[in-house]
Amino acid sequence: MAHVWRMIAQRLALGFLTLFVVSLLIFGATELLPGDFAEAILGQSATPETIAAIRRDLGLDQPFHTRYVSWLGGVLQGDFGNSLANGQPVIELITKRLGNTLFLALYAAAMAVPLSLALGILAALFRNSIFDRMSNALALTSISFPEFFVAYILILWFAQSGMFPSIVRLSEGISFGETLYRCFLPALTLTLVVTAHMMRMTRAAIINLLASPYIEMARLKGMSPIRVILRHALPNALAPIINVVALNLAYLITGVVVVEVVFVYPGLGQLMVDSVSRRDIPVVQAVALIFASAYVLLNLTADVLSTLSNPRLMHRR
Amino acid sequence: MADQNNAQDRLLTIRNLWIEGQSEDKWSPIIKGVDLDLNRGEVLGLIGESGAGKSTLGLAAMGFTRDGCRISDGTVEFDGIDLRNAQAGERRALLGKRIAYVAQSAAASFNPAHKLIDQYSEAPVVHGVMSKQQAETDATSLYEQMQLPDPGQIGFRYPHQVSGGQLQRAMTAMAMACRPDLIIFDEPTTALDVTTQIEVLAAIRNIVKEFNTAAIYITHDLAVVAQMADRIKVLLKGEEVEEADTRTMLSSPQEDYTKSLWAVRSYARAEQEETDKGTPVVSVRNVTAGYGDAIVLDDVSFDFYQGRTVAVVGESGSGKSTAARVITGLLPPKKGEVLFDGKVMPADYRSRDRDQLRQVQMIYQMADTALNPKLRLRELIGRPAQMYLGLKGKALEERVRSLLDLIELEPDQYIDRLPSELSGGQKQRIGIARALAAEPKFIICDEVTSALDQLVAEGILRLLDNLQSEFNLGYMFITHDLATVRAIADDVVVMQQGRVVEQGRKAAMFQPPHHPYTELLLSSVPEMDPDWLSELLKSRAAAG
Amino acid sequence: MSTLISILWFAVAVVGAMALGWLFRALVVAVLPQRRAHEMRKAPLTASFGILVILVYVLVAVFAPVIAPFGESEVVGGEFLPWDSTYLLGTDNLGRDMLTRMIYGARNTVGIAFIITALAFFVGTVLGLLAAVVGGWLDQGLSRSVDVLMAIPSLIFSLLLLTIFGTSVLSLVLVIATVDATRVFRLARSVAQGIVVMDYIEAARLRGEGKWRLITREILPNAMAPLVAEFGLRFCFVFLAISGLSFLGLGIQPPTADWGGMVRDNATLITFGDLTPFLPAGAIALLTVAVNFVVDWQLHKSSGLKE
Amino acid sequence: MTNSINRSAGLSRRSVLRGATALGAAALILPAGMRAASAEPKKGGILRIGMGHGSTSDSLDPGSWDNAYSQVFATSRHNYLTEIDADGALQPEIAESWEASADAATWTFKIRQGVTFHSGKALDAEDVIASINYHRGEDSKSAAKPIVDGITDIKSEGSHTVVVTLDAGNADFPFIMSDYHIAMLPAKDGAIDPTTTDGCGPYVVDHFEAGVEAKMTRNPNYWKSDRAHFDGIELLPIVDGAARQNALISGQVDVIDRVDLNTVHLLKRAPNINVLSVTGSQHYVFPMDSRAAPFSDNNVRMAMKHAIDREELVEKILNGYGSVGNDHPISTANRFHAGDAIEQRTYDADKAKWYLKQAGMDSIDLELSVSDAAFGGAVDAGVLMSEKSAAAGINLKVTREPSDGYWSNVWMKKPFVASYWGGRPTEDWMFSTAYKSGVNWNESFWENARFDELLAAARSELDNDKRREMYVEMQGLVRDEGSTVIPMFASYVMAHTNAVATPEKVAPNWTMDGFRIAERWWFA
Repeated sequence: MAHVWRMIAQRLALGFLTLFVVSLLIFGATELLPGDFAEAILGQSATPETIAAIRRDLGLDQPFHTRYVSWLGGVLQGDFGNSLANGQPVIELITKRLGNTLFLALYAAAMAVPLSLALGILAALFRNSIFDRMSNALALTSISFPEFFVAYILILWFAQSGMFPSIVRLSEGISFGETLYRCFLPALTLTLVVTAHMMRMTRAAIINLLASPYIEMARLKGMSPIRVILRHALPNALAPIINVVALNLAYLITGVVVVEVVFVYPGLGQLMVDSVSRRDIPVVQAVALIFASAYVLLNLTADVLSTLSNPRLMHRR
Repeated sequence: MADQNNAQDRLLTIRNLWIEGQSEDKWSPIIKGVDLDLNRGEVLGLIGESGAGKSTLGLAAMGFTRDGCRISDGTVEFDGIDLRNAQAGERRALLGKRIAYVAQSAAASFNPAHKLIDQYSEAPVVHGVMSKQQAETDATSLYEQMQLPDPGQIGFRYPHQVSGGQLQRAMTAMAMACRPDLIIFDEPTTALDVTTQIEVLAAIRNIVKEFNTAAIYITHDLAVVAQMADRIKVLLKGEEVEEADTRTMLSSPQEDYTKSLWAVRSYARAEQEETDKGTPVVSVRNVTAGYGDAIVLDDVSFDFYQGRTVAVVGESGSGKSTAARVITGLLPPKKGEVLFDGKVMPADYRSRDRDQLRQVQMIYQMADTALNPKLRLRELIGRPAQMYLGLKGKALEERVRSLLDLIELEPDQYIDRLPSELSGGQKQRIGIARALAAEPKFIICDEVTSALDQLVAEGILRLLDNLQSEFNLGYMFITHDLATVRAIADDVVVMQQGRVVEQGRKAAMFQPPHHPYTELLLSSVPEMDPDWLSELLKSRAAAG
Repeated sequence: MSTLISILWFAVAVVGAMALGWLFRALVVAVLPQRRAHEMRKAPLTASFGILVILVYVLVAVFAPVIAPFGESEVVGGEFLPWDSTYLLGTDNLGRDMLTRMIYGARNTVGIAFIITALAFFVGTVLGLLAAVVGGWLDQGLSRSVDVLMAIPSLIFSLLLLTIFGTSVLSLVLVIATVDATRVFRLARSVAQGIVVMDYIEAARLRGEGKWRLITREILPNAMAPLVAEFGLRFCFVFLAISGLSFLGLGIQPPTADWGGMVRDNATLITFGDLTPFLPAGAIALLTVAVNFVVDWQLHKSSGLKE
Repeated sequence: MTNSINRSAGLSRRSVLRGATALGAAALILPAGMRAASAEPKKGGILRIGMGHGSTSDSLDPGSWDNAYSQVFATSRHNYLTEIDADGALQPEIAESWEASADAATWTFKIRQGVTFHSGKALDAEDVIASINYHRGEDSKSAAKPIVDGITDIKSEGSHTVVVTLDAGNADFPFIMSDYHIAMLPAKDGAIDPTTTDGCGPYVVDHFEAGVEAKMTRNPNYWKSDRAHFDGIELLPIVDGAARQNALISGQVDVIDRVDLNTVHLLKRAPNINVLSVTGSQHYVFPMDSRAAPFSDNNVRMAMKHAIDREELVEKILNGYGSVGNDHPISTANRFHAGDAIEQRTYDADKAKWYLKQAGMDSIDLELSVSDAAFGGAVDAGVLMSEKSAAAGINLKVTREPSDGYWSNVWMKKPFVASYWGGRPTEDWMFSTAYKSGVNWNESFWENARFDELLAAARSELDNDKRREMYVEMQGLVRDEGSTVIPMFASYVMAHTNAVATPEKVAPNWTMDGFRIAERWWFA
């Protein structure tokens, strides 16, 4: 296990480096965007005096590096600053939305991961059959439809009849079951969007192994096809599957802006896009860091799980 | 030996079996009308070159064909059950329970994801023979019988934590788990070192005897089959050549093909006169090398001369290949140096000039991985000539053609082929041609024949021999096979655990007294005598 | 009942597609010289259908001005006209002929997507292979940079870059290609790492071959299979990226017909059960499926798995 | 999404800027099939409003209300000194009455007695002064700063009288005081707290989360007894057009604004849904930079004006929800609209060609920079214009600019762009905002001595006939010599379920009944 801990430590250190560079990049990019918060908030109604007043008030008149360093200084002390737009602490703004985003991501993952694993395994089991080709074609079709389009189709089918709500309103104090019900359509949309990728990888990873001598051995031991796949192929195909699942989970957390817009879901993506257009840099930075951390952590988790799933790496000679 | 005609003891009957394989989109026969009978408790040796259909036949005895193959005619009857027409479920109920299989490479055939004991108990539990608990207890006793170290614990290791020889024994134990009536052994010792091979052979022989299990033992090594089988069947290109009981077959083979197989072992080239050897073309001087902190080569020195072959012998892990990597510059040594024509060569190949790179060439063990599968022979062979000798256009084409002539491949037919369109022996010849194309003085041959059938290997050895005389080449010949050493070497270096334990002229090496390790190596080479293994085990037991 | 009818139509479509594939294969086998025809005869129906579809798309794209009944952005009638004999697929919200837009869309969307994917693969593959071959600091540097780029959600990243650099086709191509190249880099690098340990690479190194030749002649041909497979999916993701950016108002410039943008422009119609947006979306989906059918076939061929 | 957000933000920024005091004296057009809503208002029910605006960065600060969501939300919880009614007439609200000095430079407002804030605090002159002062001064960060800049002094006379002194006479000052920024907030120590939700308006805020929802209940102490009929309001930002429509169709909201014009004909077919459209002074324009070639030549401008099919734009971009423009910014709702006195300009490729020839050209390549940030459908409008102008030898290349940053980087920077105006209730106001030489928002940089002369004269002219003459001449000048293409006037299009009842007249000055839906509408 020691080497696993060492790997985790190493990767975390690298992760922090990545986060630092990401923050610098995002800060620089928002700097390059035309206009700043003062101009964005005032539009053309801005008189030079009001712009100057806002800039002075928020310290936007400081040079780039000064603002970055002071922002970084704050972050290192756990202070992400206040939103330029409404003055609230960034942490407060983000906490609830992060929860919502994670909830939706987990909800979608809870449907998508078992579904895509099952479909991938079945497709591998009945490879080249009608089932395999059809599920493959359907999966490809579903990923080639843009997310908002998938969402609209689901709304047409499930929301207009009143079966499920077309916009998500998460009020205080509603039950968990009610929350699941209200979030069903966005979660289903995301499920459709990510399932195909995971399913194809699962299928490919398993089929990739089927020519191995140990699979032939298992068959020669009289094991049934399903047992051959589940017990003999799957454990060895875990690493690539875990990786693609992690990648898709990262996507579910960071890439769902469009779904959030269509279902009016109060998540981080919407906050990020709004803040970019307002040049609300502290919020942009914080959300970007959350996204980047999610990516780094999920990658790390995937690597750790791959390692744990591989006896060669876990049990050295 | 069992009576062949005693129908009550008959376990397996194969009649007029035809198996077809799919290549491109055509079906072509692999097994052509073979009959096979096997009685309870009997061991049948199946022998032939690769491509003869040994494995296909062995698997067919289980009613199993690999993907892309199909049984097109004939019957396979196991203990009264028609395996060819049996339902999949019915056949599965037999596999692993009454018919078991031991594969060539245990390392590849054990599932890397599960512990040995779990894989052992899988068949008994799934087939309902015994509970998991019972299976684990049973495994311990079988492991013990297979003389595995620490039989109580070894099952709880993963395959990669166990050595190749031990794995092969564990696999045999796994095959025995349900006490099957029939085991198919598919070249179970081919991938092992000679010294390890002995132990595995002995273990297999014991256990088969103990449980009176019938077996089909597939191999290309005559000496091995001589130790294991009651009867031997010789296959050639999917057809039976002849079949007889072991002693008869060994002493008086009837068919020309069988005789030629038997004759391979007799090849040995003429002993070269020890002339004035002059400056060594390559010298290894006091080299210590290794990876990271591990020392793989420990203060090693030896010389190579033009026109002579030095065989470097030892088991895997003895440092043979590491020495080759030091010479080529892939692994700069920690201490010591490599001289070429008396001058020190840069330790790292990246610092060597083009001529230094050209003079030392290498031929690899696995031609499959040594030839870029996407390049045609024209480029594979032509590239060194183009690079080093600056040949272009017509001249280059001429050169490639003459090289193909040299390695006895028809240029018109082969020049535009891909490696995948060649047989194993032909691939190895391409490796040789590629080395020759650089017009080197010195070639490293790293186990160049160990992946080949004996007849093919012999052809390669003869070719290398001829080329050496023609171009006055110096060879470093790395091998673990003493028969090959006997065939081709002028001088021998014996290595063990990174040190040279003995070196000298071949004639001297094969004469006692030996270094004990050399003795062990020499005595472990199987001989064609059916009693050899028993004698050897007896004498070793007596000695120690 | 309507479900039954949908299933029936789906079955008819599948059977029709397979029949087309079969016809096409028979035709190609008859027309091509022996050696090529041999390859084709072995192609599964799905693959031959895929090739047919791709071929049709390419032809449509190349001959768009000849085939299209009207000009690309020509306003020919009222908005949202139904399908009739003049406007085979009706008209769009500005009264432009839908069929014409679809045909030109093939040219623009497929063309741009192809350029983007090709560029991403060129850059990603070269850098990925270089990282694997050279190793050391170069590898570390490139890999860490890619990590950083991948840690920023691609949609947000594209949004930032496109806002900074403007939405010309050139910057669209460059930005999406950059984002995509990071994914290709990772794949190419990991594939190449499996190849650089092969003996023939060692042999080439010992021969003194330069890096460029190592990459182009020795490694690349052997890394093609997984890269081609990825190409199939990436190609599809580029369509999605373009249409996602259209959602943000940053896609391909009007009045250029582009399927992603057409889906976006007409998407709201779907909520009224109007099937118009299915035309461009279906065109994208069909091409994706076709490309991946062919890719699957190629992969299967190179995997050597015989089933 | 960004574009929609920006579209809204863009619209609102512009409103902040130029439409800030756009008080519509515009006509209400009831679409065909609309029943006359006449039933007596009933109390009760919770109105759920789906707005096509609203973002997570919305704030409570009155200086930053820049989109319709913030504006409707503000109007639902606050009152103003004055109110514009559905007919465009000025009505008292917190100011009971007002009077001006002779030079119209000093205004005295009588503050209504007995008005209390939600917190219970009674409203007096101090609150009014603090609320106005918040937008004034050197350090003001308010978007409304330009419109209160003319105030030189503001003071109370007693607890319920406020006296405002201006730097120059302005007869429209009470109009300005109805601007949505200048809400009456409670003062503490002479200053308002810009983060409070406390107001004296019809609804009390229970819960507000920016970009998610606002929930309000009726202010039990509201001083207007005949207003605020709902028990509560739920205000939801639903920026995606399709999502908004679906929410309405599936009954998750009762009213939506910004109906997608592409599909409005389909929405109309839905049972229980009424589409409501009001046309006012909102118009879409394409200013050309008159300072530089080729637009410095009026022939080129005239060629462009003739090369546009206005009917088609109204038909296809507005889906009929609007009316054609005649290249001047005065709407039919204005008092001195030229009417038949000036011929309606129509698409005429030959005439355009003729003008081009006058300019010495057979054809011309122009670039039009557009974005849906200018107005929804601007990109499509550009495409349509480009299609039609080709016949006149004008090759119009339409460039879609990023929505983000459109107003800072494209508008008044590129030579030919798309833009929009909320309109002004008076001709003088409109002209002097955007067409007078050298003013800040003269987006085409057009200068015309005669026009400036007329503008000054008309302001002081008392004879209505003469004024009409002058304003008609000015409309003609802008139409024939001006540098702005004004092809269409756009309606505000909303939709609601049958359960919702509206007053007979819905105000056209802003969307959602002049932002006052919460206090003016009721459940049938």
